[in-house]
Amino acid sequence: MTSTAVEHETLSTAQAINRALRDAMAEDPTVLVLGEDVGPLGGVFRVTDGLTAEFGEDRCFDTPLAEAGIAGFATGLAMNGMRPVIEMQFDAFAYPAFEQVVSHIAKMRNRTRGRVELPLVIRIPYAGGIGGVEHHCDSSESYFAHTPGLHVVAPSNPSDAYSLLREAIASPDPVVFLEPKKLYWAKGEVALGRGREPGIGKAVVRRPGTDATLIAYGPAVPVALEAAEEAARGGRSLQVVDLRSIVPFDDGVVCAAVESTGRAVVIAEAVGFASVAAEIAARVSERCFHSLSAPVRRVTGFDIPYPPPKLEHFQLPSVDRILDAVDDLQWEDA
Amino acid sequence: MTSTAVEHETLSTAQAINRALRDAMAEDPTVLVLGEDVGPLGGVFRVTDGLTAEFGEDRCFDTPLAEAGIAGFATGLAMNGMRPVIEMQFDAFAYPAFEQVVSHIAKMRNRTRGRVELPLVIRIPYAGGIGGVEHHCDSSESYFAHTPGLHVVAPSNPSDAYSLLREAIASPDPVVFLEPKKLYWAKGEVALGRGREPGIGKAVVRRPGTDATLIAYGPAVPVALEAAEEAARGGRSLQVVDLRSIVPFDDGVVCAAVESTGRAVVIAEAVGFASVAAEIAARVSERCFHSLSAPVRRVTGFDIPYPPPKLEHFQLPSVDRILDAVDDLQWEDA
Amino acid sequence: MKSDVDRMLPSLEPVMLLDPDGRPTAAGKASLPAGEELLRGLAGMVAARRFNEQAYVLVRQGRLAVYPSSHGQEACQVAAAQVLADDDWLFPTYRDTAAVVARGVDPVEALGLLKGDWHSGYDPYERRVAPLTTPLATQLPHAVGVAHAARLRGESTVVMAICGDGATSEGDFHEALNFAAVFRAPVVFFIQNNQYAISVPLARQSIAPSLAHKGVGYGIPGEQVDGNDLAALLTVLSGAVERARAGQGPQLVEARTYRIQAHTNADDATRYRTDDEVTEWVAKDPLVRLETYLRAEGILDDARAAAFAEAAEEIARRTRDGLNRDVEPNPDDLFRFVYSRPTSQLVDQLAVVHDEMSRDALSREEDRR
Amino acid sequence: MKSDVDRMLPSLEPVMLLDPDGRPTAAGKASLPAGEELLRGLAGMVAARRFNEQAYVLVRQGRLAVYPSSHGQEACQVAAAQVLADDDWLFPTYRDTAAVVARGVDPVEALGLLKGDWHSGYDPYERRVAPLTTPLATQLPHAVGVAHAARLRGESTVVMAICGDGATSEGDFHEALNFAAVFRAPVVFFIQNNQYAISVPLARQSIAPSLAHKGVGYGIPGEQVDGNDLAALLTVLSGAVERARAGQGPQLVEARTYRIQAHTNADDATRYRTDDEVTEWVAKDPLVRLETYLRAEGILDDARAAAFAEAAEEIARRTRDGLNRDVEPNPDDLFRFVYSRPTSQLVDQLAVVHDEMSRDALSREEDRR
Ligand SMILES: Cc1ncc(C[n+]2csc(CCOP(=O)(O)OP(=O)(O)O)c2C)c(N)n1
Ligand SMILES: Cc1ncc(C[n+]2csc(CCOP(=O)(O)OP(=O)(O)O)c2C)c(N)n1
Ligand SMILES: [Mg+2]
Ligand SMILES: [Mg+2]
Repeated sequence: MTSTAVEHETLSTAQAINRALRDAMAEDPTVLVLGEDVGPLGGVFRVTDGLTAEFGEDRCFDTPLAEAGIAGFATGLAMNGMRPVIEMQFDAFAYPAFEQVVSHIAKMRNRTRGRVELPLVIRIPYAGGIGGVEHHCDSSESYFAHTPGLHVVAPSNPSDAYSLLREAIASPDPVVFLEPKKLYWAKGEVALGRGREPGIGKAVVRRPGTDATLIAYGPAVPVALEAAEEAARGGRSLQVVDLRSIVPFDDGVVCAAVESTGRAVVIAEAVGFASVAAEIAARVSERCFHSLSAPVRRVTGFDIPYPPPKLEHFQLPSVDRILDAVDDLQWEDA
Repeated sequence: MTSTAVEHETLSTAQAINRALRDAMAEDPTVLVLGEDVGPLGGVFRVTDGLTAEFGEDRCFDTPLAEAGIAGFATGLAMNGMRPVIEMQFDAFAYPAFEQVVSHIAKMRNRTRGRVELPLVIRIPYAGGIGGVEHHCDSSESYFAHTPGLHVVAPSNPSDAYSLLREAIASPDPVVFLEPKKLYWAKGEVALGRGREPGIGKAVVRRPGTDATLIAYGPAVPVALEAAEEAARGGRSLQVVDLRSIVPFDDGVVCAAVESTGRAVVIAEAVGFASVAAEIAARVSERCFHSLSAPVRRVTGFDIPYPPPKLEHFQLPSVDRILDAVDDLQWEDA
Repeated sequence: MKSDVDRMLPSLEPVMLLDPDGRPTAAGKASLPAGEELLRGLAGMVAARRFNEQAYVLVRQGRLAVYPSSHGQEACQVAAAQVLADDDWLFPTYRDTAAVVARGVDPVEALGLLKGDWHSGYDPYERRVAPLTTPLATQLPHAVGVAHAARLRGESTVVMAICGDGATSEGDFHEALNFAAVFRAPVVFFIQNNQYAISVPLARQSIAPSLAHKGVGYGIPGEQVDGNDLAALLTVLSGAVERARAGQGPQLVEARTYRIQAHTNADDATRYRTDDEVTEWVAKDPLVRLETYLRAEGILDDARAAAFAEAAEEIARRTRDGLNRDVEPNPDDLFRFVYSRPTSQLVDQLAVVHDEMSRDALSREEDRR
Repeated sequence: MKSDVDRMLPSLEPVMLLDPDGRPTAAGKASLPAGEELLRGLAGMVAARRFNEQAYVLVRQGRLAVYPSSHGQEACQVAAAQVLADDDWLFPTYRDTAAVVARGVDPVEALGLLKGDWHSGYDPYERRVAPLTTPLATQLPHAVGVAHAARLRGESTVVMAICGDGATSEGDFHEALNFAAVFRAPVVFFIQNNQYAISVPLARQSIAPSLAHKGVGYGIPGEQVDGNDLAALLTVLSGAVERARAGQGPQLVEARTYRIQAHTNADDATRYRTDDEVTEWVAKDPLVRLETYLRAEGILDDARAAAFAEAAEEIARRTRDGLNRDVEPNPDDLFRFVYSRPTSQLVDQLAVVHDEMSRDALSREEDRR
């Protein structure tokens, strides 16, 4: 995309997503928004606020309370000319739809040799840090990222939330769109319009640095940036890579970054075992083997169910925990 | 367990599992076997053959056709004094039960501060290599292994199938018991009785070797052993580790093995991305960093839906593919 | 066949024994629960209403993470608990803390989940109350399993499994009812139809003649009852419990009621319903209805009413005191209950937390010096 | 209300227009489909029976990976296809290849999944037939979505969604029916109740008066029909299709039929049912019944019957020839359709396969030298 005059607005992540839905619906009459409470209420996070009023009940509507039904119904809509955007009210409430997502949405294109495409977006308010009770704070990306046929995207700021969602809706492939709940209220400058670079599948270096590379996505990115800031005060220069898209995975940017510093910490809120963070650590360890001065460290959620509100701070990757991991990277001068 | 006189029998994996169920049911009247077609038919693989006849309809019985229902019903049985062993007819048909497995079975103990234990086994005929059509050959271990609260076990031979299942049934924790379908008909010597060592959570070195370590579990183990045999003919000595249990994971045996050779290949049938194999590669790369002479390689399923019967050989880790990976381990003398 | 089907279809109108003005209906005139039962129910409702108010104050004060109100549904929740014997089981949803308290669970423990210091505050075995369940309808198959296990042992346990109108749309509702029917499990499925699933009105959830009409599709008798009429609820639910206990299998009861407050403190109900609608239902208040009747009949006097209010106040006090006590959260708990024995990985991970904490403490100490 | 409920409840006995001996019942005497429709149906059933036989031979010869038989269910499968217009959609299960072929899909392509060279052999858009679906009941919500999308565009498409008796126990069945009801989606849910889910008899699956009684719980009319009576099936299904097309919403039709052969070639039906039971159902053969009637009425003569047999033979021949042709499996296909554009990871992984293949070819060449 060449640089043209681009409209900008300062929006929270929730507003940016709402705006992306509105703009996509206005542009393409086949875009439908559906799910539990997404109609008149505007969703429990108000992300779909005003869409029913603006586009009518046929375009943004409440469904019966059944996640497999929503995902399966959307599959049919997408098979027949629509571009449904469905909302799973909270991460763990997407699990009843697992069969539909994994065996149908992910596989329809492949099963039919590309004849049936499913341009469908599954929006999931995602991850923790908001003091939610059980089942309201799961990080479910690894389940989806492990399933071929799905794109899995996790923005870390309002601008990416807007542009990645615009692209997800326009994509012929099904996209699991993970919305970090704790960033819903974070504001930022958003470039409006479709086709903003970088697109889905591209990671970016959010902060340059020379001593070690922090690799993060979604809600972990702001924490990584904070850690880098803090480290800088202590004289250590940390680079921060924001994946943006888990699938497709950007090996190029990630490996180049790690090779440039020779040290890496992977940060993710999800349980660590058999996770996306494990994948990143394994890939980086394999591909950058000879550039690595220290083992790749992971700072992830522990291998426990997401804690209740009063204990969640123990589970979340924190600046201190990230800096501890950095300190661990076998610095010869330490 | 000290060595006492142990009864042995030569059984296929399917027979060994059947025998484990029978012995457990005979010993403990609270053990129940339930699922689709497990009653008079004896299951589509005949694993539950004869149990209804021997123990009656109350102990081994068919349920309505609903996997979430089966898992949820078994949860209730386990909450109320029973030890249910449920069968999911094929791997992909466990997905409708995902919510029950992930949000309830895995979390009940934790949610109730240990007050409600769920001694429950989820048997899943698992993985490919049998020419099955779509949805009949998935390798779903990564979904379960990523979920805290579940034990995940995958035997590679009849003897482990028997002893691990006996232990799984006796365990106070829920166990996902993955039965490699292609090994159902493989025969071997089985030591009967409960409490055989090594138990759940213990990996074993199946074959000693000095040049590199192959790490595998379930259906990949026989292939790894074959590869080691083949490599030996070419003069290379490969060690083979059989995990047996994915969760709990045996860091001790795995790391000691890799450190002893300095090279490792992880082998698994499942899709590689964000998988158990990724976890193993990441762990080994981190923990054995200074012992490694080459990056840890993975031989896994590609990141594609499981292929139709006529193409599945492209997806399955083969002896050749393993040996290619071994050849890649940067041998100085090459 | 025809008579079988008829037996399973609900009455055309919800069973009502006391009308909204507290006067016995024709059916009520024919038979009402004993005065003592009704008094017990009233006491429970008074306590529930007060408990609910207290919880609302606590959530505003930040002592609860979230609170789903039971205001307006007290008759349903109290009746569901009251009809059970000690050996029976109750399976509540997140909204049913009032039922849980009515069942005898300590009110502070009943609020454990919503307080945010643990997922389930009480020991489910102590009063035979399953943990509050949030994922909708998922507790229903558990209820069937618990009932079936009891039946296999020859016990006479009945299980009361509660869900909302919205939850009936979930697949787990369907699977649970069918399992119960096929295994003749002694379960009473009790739908509190409060007209909304968060913002979604019943008409967008189902166009069935009633939710109770779902029963016949499983071979289960269905019944509708006025959910603001404690007398009717006690009659219908205890009938269902006793038939289940007698081996006649599961039943489906739909209570028509209304959620007077917003879905939770975080919800804004003005976005999806009118004040008029709420006002209309406030007029059908289950407490007022029963109290009016009991006073008219001379069953309730001022002294007794004052005693109920005082007992309710005592529960509120206990709740308040308990929730205002801060418990230092202990991270060990996060690792202790995942498995019967922690894996080596969990041991290592807890050590990380301990290490962080001791370094933190050290640096706090250094700061102080 | 009462009349609404009555309208939704099925007749007590399945609708039958021709009795097992091919004689019109009272209802059949009142009205039967036109002779040409019945002849078309018979032709379809003769073809289906022959196709099924051929598939059985092919599976024994190893040309098919697996084959779920439709023997005995031809009337259901042919009628389901026959009542649809070109713009309608058919959503079949794994067992419904005969319906798929009756809808006009090439028989070789219809067997693609079962042959094992790809998951779906045909282009679903060509004849508006969804891919054969194996995970039970999961295609039903898809069918509702397809119907709703058409309705949003003002098209008059109707969707015929098939499932088995066993599949009605799945949560997706429930959710799909409810969605269809709430959105008034033009879907005919057609249950082929063949009495078994693999080995599990209907009585262990459901104790409802009939599966059609599930309709009322969603506000959907339910009907039962004799599944071996093509005339009744055409009448009931085309009525349902036309009502759906007219905007009256979804309907539920249960056909009582029987799976004469084992579940698939891999199954051993003697383990769970008696020969007597099978014999009893063989006597109700849908082909014989219709042929008897048509001959008795002089609608069918030998020439026409021979033409049907010849057309069926032609389908069998095409099926045989097509399946006996070996297609070299191409691994590129495995990577090409996962996404609209392969990820860089898939490009790398395919390169691995290509590299292996070229090295294999090389070493084979070396061996030859
Ligand atoms: C599986 C699942 N999906 C979504 C939610 C989010 N959610 C919580 S309460 C609720 C509405 C439930 O309505 P209803 O069943 O009528 O119960 P009520 O709240 O009215 O008591 C929703 C959608 C959930 N808890 N579980
Ligand atoms: C979700 C799911 N669970 C289990 C299976 C395995 N399975 C294949 S066919 C079958 C029985 C289906 O019975 P029914 O619905 O009556 O159809 P029929 O085979 O009789 O046509 C089962 C259990 C499956 N395909 N999908
Ligand atoms: Mg409700
Ligand atoms: Mg059947």
